[in-house]
Amino acid sequence: MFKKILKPFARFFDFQARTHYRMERHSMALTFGIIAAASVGGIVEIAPLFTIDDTVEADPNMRVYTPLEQAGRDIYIREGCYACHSQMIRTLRDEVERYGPYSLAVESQYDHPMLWGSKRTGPDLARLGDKYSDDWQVRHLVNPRDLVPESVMPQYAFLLETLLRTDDLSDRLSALRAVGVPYTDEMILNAAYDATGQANPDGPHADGVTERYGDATAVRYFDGRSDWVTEMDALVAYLQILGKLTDLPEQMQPVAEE
Amino acid sequence: MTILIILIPVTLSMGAFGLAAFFWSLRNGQYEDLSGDAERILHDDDVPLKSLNSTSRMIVTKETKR
Amino acid sequence: MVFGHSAAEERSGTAAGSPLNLAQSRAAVRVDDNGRGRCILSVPGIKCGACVAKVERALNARDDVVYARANLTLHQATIVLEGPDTDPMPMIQTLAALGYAATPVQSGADTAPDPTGKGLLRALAVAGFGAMNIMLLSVGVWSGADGQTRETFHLVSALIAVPVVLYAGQPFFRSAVSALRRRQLNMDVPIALAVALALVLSLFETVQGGDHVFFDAAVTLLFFLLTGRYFDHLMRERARSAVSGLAKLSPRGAMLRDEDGSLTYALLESITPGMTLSIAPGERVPLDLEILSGNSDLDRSLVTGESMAVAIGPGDMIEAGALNLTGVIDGRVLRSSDDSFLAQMIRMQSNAEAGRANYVRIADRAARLYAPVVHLLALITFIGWMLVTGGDWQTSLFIAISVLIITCPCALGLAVPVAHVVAAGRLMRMGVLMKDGAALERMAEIDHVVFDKTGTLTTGTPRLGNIPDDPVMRSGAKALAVRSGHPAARAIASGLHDNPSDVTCHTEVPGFGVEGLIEGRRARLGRAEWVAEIADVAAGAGSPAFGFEHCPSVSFDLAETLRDGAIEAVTDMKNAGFSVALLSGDMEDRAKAVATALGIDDIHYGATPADKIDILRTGLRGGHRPLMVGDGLNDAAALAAAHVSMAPSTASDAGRTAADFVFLRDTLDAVPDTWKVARDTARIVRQNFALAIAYNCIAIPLAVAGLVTPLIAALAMSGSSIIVIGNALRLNKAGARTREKPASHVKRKETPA
Amino acid sequence: MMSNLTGAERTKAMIITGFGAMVGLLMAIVGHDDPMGAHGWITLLFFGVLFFVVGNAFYDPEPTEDRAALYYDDPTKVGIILALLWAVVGMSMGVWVASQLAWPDLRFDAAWSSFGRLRPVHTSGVIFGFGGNALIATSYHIMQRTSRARMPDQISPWFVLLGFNLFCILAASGYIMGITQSKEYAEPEWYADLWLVVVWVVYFILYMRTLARRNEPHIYVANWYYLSFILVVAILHIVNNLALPASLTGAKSYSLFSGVQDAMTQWWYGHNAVAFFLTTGFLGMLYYFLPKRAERPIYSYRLSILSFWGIVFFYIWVGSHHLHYTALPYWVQTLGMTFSIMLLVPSWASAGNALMTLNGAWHKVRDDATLRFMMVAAVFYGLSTFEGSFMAIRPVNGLSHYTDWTIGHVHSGAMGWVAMITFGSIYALVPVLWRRETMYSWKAVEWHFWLALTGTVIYVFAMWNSGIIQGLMWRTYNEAGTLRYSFVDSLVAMHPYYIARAFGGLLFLTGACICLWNVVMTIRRVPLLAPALDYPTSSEAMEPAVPAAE
Repeated sequence: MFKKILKPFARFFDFQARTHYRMERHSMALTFGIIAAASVGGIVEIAPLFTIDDTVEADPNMRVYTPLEQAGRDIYIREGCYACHSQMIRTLRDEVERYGPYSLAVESQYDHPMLWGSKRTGPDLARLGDKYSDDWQVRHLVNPRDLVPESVMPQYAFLLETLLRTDDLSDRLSALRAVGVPYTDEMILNAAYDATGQANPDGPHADGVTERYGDATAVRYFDGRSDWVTEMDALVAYLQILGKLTDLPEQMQPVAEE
Repeated sequence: MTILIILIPVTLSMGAFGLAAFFWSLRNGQYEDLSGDAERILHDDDVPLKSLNSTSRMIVTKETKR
Repeated sequence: MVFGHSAAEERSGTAAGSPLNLAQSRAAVRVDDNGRGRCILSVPGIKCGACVAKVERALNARDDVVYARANLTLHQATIVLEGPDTDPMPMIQTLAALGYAATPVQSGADTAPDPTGKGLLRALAVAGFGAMNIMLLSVGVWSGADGQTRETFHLVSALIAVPVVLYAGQPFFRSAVSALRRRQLNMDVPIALAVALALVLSLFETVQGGDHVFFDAAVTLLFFLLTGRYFDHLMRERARSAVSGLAKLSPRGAMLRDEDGSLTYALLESITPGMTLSIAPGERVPLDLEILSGNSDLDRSLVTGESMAVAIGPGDMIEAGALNLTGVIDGRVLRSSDDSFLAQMIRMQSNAEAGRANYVRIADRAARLYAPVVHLLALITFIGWMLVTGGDWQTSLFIAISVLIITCPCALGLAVPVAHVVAAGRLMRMGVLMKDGAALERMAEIDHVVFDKTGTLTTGTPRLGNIPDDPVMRSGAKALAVRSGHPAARAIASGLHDNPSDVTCHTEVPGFGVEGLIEGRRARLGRAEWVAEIADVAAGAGSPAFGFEHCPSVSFDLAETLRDGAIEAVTDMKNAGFSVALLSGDMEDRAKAVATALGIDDIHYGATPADKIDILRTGLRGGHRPLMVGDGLNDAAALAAAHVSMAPSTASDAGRTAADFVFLRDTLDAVPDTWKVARDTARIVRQNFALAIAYNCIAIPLAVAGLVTPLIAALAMSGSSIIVIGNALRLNKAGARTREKPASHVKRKETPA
Repeated sequence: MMSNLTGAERTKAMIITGFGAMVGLLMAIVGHDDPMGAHGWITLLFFGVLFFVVGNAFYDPEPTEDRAALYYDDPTKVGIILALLWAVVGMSMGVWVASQLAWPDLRFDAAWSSFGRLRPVHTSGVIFGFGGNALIATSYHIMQRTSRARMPDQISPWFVLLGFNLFCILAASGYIMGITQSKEYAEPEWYADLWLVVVWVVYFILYMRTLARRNEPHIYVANWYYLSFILVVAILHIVNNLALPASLTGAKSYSLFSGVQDAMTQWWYGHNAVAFFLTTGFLGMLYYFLPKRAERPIYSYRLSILSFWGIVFFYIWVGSHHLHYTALPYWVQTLGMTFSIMLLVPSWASAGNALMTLNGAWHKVRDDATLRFMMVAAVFYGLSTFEGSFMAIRPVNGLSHYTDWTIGHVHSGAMGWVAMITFGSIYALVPVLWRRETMYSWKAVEWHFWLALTGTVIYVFAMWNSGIIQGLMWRTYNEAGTLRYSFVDSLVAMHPYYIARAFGGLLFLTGACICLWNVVMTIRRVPLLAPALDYPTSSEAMEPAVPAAE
């Protein structure tokens, strides 16, 4: 009975055995067949399916960094702050209670690269924005131990004396746009002005900042000095915007795990 | 996770490359005399073997392959 | 002459200068594509890395060697020679000078590495790759990837799984199809069915965007089962190569004497009846011959089991397989190699083996019961769910397939081979090689042990039974004895501990003995009749005798030596409740003497090979399952006919090939040890079946109830596989309890000079 | 060293170094108002010096004897010295930054000396400078020996070795100047990354060419490990460093990936770098030098091959265990966790295999500090892979992540495994390489061993303690149900451990300095080994584990 049922298949198996034998002799061909099946399949078939990114929450109100903030972020990167400070509040109860609502993927959507960090020698900074005054931030950066005697953070007094370089900000913004941050032509064109304007509320370029980046954008003498736009301005501006690019986390009030 | 578009194929092709390397090594007779191969490094003179043209070496390899 | 060497080494030792081996070695050189010669030498002495280095260094240092490489696993050296005509003989001499006996290996079937193993390994690698990557994606899906990510992952899994299953599943599909064609069920049928259905259903689900796919389960299942199959194969292959390695030293050609008296080498296949062969001392007789000229002594122990050498002369008929000991003989070929005594024995053996081929391995026996039950269950589940859900064939099929997958016989496919591999490893460490897993299963079932006598219970080399009182006679006899290679002379030489007298002008008369001048007096050691020509030999005195000219002679009594551990082995087996029998082709008194020494009551003596088979068959028909332990060519058929068989490594080629187990150590306690391992293994296998049944009792109701998701199926499957493997590995630990003796074949017995 | 190069090769070397110097000058000019300009000058200086060195010896006598009769060991020798120099630099930086955490004023108030800038100098200096040079040097040695063939040419080994060191110099000097991508263990900027790609491709080709020339049909397992290291590191490096420079005249670039995608890529890179830089390469070292030194073959050669394929297949997606409880999708975290646990199997197979190789040679381990380095390395490999799998479990990671426990884990791997096996290999290699009878001082090796072991143990225990205390303090609640400790409280509690850590590191650094001194003295003072046999043999096989004279 079996024989009858299998008869049509027997021929198939014979054929298969024969071709396979040939394949066997060219097993490199077989290997490449598998590679092709696996990787071509991977590339061709997956790509169109990922048009919707289901992991990053959508937030149309998410704003980009202003040139001054981006410059501050670059200084944060330059000084290697990521080595001691994380910017990622985990979904654990104690972290939420200590630092605020846990971090959402959308919040670092425009972070090239992300600065989630891997070590907390100092506290997490994901929700640092507006937690302390500009003045506190500046004094803390100049000498952390003036404000927190136990601190082991390095002093960054030289930032207050170093002028912020603004001439390359247009390049930086356009590079960022190329990798996916939605800066407009106008923003890129006026990057240098906006940087000085944001740190100089009484200067000629202050209005442009709120025009392009929204009325809520903080325009202040971040470093307390009105004469120069220093790297301290940029860094403090960045620190004060941390966690403030979107209010989605506060709206969602995520509940942490135990 | 858009990044998977890149990482999955990269990872898969790395794995497939490994598989290909394994197949090659199998065909090449790499696993014919494992105990001898483990011992061999212990007894080498610290000079290269007299230079052979690759054909004669291939003969020995091929022979184990068949 | 060095005493005490194994026959193999002795042959290659004498090989160095013999013309026969020169031609033989020439014939072993093959021309490669580059016009160079390539030659493979079997060098049993390569046993460590230092040997490898020494051999390679010595060979590579020669100008006529292009490249040499030693293989430690196969105990071979491959040499690429300068030209096709380069004589490999100097290489053999080079190696001999280093202390390595080497013989050429005819390149051919026995050197081909095993393609099945490579195929399995490839399938295993593909399945491993697929399982790894699909598992990766599946873990993603199980731990919450949903929506399009999940669909994509399913798609990628499908793209990997389909080629992987088609490629790696073939061993099972083929086996299942061929079983079905024979209208049988083996364990590959449910496996093939489960894998194929799981793949098809998963593809269907993927296309439909469904929640559950079984790609991971299908591929992982293949991976596990292939592991089992590969192990099984590896074990068999290892034993095969070890046995064939042992067999590699037997002659494949012989020296033809042409009409003009010159000698040429010819392969056995090309020799026809009527041709004349010349056999040098130390050579094995390759074909059945009628002796034309020359006298010699012949060791026929491999043929008849008779340990004493016999004298032969012109007109005698001799059988292939006998060992020529003392003189050069020329003989006319009686039968071609296909019809020789050797060939007849081998045919008899393969006929005897046919009975054993019907043995069904335990896993397949289980599968015969298991497969219909599982298939029926799946069918019932399908029908049941069709009724319950009112015709939702998709859900019903899904559940039916989960039943198939979760009941897939991992325990059969993986646990049994793993147990056997572990057991084989343990046996290997004890110096016992095993042919395949089936042998181990059969070994566990024995109820009866049959021993051959010569070469099995006894060592086959005689021992001196009496020592003459007269020191002059002792010294004289020893002096002549050391000058002969005859087994009796060796026994006398090693049995006498006096300093040999000085001998001048000694000659060995093939078939008779040794003669020489001791302190100016003529003396003879040899056959009593021959010694009587010069000395006064008492009437009826046995051989061999020794005597000075015109003086009274002494005769020596040669007794057989029991193999080490023979008494313990027999006692152990008796204590284990087995009846023990002795089955010998030898004379009654000798058989009885040995049986009495060992306490064996059941004695069959004077048995021809056919008698031996008959005795065993009668036992088998009576429902007995005898273990046969034997070594000679005359035992080969009996070894094949018995339920399971063992042979010492010193056995004839045919004996080693016919036996299920070959023990490399000299002591006979390998027999009870092997049986104990087999018994332990059988116990572990039974436990694994019990575990598998217990697991199925829990899993099947869940599967039938439709509660099994792919995650649970994969976990349960892997879990059960790991548990049974773990259980099988206990066998290794259990091994610590029994004595594990290293194979003593490495160090040969001391060589009294 | 130049005496091994022919005239044609010297010309080739001058062309390459000359071209490099030109590129350096170009970078210096276009980047004159950017830190990149400084890197241009460094490149110019680097190639200029080499150009001068080659040019100076241009007319020296050319090699006369048959070079092919010997292995090409000059680059290996230089590589070993460079590795040790980087060890001293990298570990000094480590001790310094560790001290800064205990005594923050030790930074001396300069911009370049802050913890954030020096830490990558330490990590890159040790991982790439010390580890990378050691890997390149030993790979040259091993690939030639196991292939029984000389390297195919004289230029590319130098190109790889010196090119890699230029990359290290650019990296370290860049961090001090503030040139960094802020991607952990991948901090160097785009031009340095591009340069490394070039170097690495040449390295891969060199390795393949040597293997293709091999006079030994079998490819020893160490080569597989090294090859996977070279190949996978190339892929990881390229994918993770995909970035767009803000301008071609400046150092700054922006990663192609952002946020959660970047985090995934970064740790896909990060953990695979652990696998293929800090594991497989060093396993290659272990699988050659351990059996060599113990004079016993690997316990199970089959297992070493099997665990190779296991590691290759298992390590792939382990990286996401660095991102537990973060914004990374939950299932990706679980994936990372699952595979991290499964990874334990091939890892322990390797560690067990190494230790079983020593089983039966324990007397040698007792007498020979070199072998002891290797044994301790295998033990720490086993320990830290177990710890790694354990820490990848989500709840455990909840406690350990962001704390010093991670640092302790990394250092038990880096000091206990990577550095120990490297030092062991160096001590085994140096006498062979320079054909000396023994090391200059066996007592110094002994001292180094105990300093290194003590240092590691102090360091690791300090970090385990501080990490667990930190993690527990952060999540301790008082009766009122509010957090009990402020962040600063936990920082204060760390102080004694930070001092202990710096001390442990100092011991380890001292050991490394002793090693450098011992190697230099071996080269300068120990007499050449007279070849006693008619063929040169590996000297170490003849050498007693501890010379009787000591």
